[in-house]
Amino acid sequence: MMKDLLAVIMLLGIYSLLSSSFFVVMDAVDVAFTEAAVGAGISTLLMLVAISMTGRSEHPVRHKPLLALAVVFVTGSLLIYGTLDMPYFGSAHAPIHQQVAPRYINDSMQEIGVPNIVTSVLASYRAYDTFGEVVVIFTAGIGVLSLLSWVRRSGYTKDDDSYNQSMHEQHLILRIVTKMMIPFILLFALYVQFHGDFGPGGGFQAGVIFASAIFLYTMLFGMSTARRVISQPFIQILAATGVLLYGSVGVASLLNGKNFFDYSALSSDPVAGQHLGILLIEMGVGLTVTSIMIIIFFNFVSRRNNLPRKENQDI
Amino acid sequence: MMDTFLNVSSGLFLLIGIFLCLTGGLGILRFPDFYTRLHAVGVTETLATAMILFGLILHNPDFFIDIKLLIILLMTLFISPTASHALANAAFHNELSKQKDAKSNSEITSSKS
Amino acid sequence: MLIGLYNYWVVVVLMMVGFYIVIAHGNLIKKIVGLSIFQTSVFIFYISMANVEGGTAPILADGIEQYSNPLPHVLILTAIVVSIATTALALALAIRLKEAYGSIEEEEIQNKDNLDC
Amino acid sequence: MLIAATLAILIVMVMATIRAVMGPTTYDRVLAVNMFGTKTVLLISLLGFVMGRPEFLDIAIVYSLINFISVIGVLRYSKHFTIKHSEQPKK
Repeated sequence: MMKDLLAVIMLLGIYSLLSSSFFVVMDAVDVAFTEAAVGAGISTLLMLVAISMTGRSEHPVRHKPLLALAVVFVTGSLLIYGTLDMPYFGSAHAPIHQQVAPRYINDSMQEIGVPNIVTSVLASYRAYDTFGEVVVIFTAGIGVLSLLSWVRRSGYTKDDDSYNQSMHEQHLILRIVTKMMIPFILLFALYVQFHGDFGPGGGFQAGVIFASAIFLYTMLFGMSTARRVISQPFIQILAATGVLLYGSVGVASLLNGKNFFDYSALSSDPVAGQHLGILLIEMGVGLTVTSIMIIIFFNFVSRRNNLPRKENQDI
Repeated sequence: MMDTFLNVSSGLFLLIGIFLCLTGGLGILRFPDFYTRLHAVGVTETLATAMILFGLILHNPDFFIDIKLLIILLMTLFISPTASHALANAAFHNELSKQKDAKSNSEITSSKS
Repeated sequence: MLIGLYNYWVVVVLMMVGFYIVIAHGNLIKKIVGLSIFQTSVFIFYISMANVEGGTAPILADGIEQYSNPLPHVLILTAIVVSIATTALALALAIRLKEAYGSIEEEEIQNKDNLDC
Repeated sequence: MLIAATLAILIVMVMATIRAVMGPTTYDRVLAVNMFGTKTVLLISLLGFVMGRPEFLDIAIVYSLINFISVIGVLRYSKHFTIKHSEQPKK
């Protein structure tokens, strides 16, 4: 059993990379894209920051885990018993492929005009669901904000300066390479955002990639520098703007006499309206995801920096 | 004629890449301490990636896919040595070798002399 | 021909590993790791159901007849991003608990609570 | 040849995983994770060609970026970690 949580988290990173390779093999390229950026990148980073505050070793389990094993065994056997009636793996006649999926595959090109079916389902057919997911992310961001909210330090301290200096000497190569990489990462995020109609990509993935570029900057140039680039009020407004943009597209189509999130109301030509609607909605998703991820990360790191120095060393 | 040449050379590059990959894998598994493992991985990894990607570029006639492969290649050339450097730097600054692995350290020095 | 169901069994094993970590370990970070393994097993479940033999990625292109089912992909894509948001919330709670109780072990937190009462 | 390369990369990934599980130090694990990430990039590129739809190389680009970011993250946030010398390999 592993007691070192740092090792556990690194193995979780490997697990996540492996699962996203699996998604590629299963043809779910969009999902693999998201899992690669989220699971291996941001999730690992957040857990690392968290264990640097909560300590990296786990206390040994004292009681015997027999009861837990029994529960797990019984539940597992019941679940396996339940799978006996399931359709076989890869079967084209499974019920899941009979309902709405053929319509999405056959008609989405005429109705939406976007080659990537995942994007058209995400942003048009099931836009209401996606709106819910975006609001969930927004709410989680608010939750983190209220739990770990930013404790303002009195301006720029000398401590930061000396720290920055030592970072600069130690990590010169890293900093230069990072400086070269960051514009490229941001550009790539924009490509993912706007190419999402034609290939794997879209607002969720682009938001996460954009945010991870900011994370990289924060890690190498320090929190106070990053805060001067992106201030807390600005990023909070950005997060709200994303959700509002998404919602207002729905309201606009409602005002034009169609259903909520029926974008064909946005333009005289229904397909052009769909294109415009998908573009706006992906923008909204991208803005929200980017800013919520940045808010979460900044609050975690600020919390960590504000710990008393001694405690910081002990961990 | 041109096709067979491209296929053969792409296969050759892939073969070199496979060999380097396996060497690196063996190195990370069998070498005695962190710095030797880093050496094994850091040296082979960049070249193996470059070889396999180059083999794929030769294998594929489509221009846009070649551009994407070139971008991956370029990024690997930047990122992989930098990551190795950062790792070695961090390990060195935390004085990994001095206190840890006293046994394997003495083995290295004895094998050097 | 039960062998055609192996994808579900892999999912069940992964899910039970995550479940075991959640109920048997006292450390909150470990519990969050367990939850995340559990979540990933659900993702794998959905994605493996979406697979069609001989199908390719659901991005329309010329000359391709059979596509995989795009609907589970959409559900899981959003679920992954939501899962990171909820994980972050859970980690934030763990951090606050550490600050309040000085520990993130379940037993120690309970002992401290009992002492206070 | 493509299949052979894919298999070789899978073998190397198994090797890296063994090292990541064995440890003994944090740095070994980071190294193994980094290697695993680079091999995943190669695996995705090769899989695209094996499966006949090589348009999806964007995923490989994301992998290489994220790999770099997570290595930097581990080093950055384990900086204050004292290296535990009790973490010797089990013999």
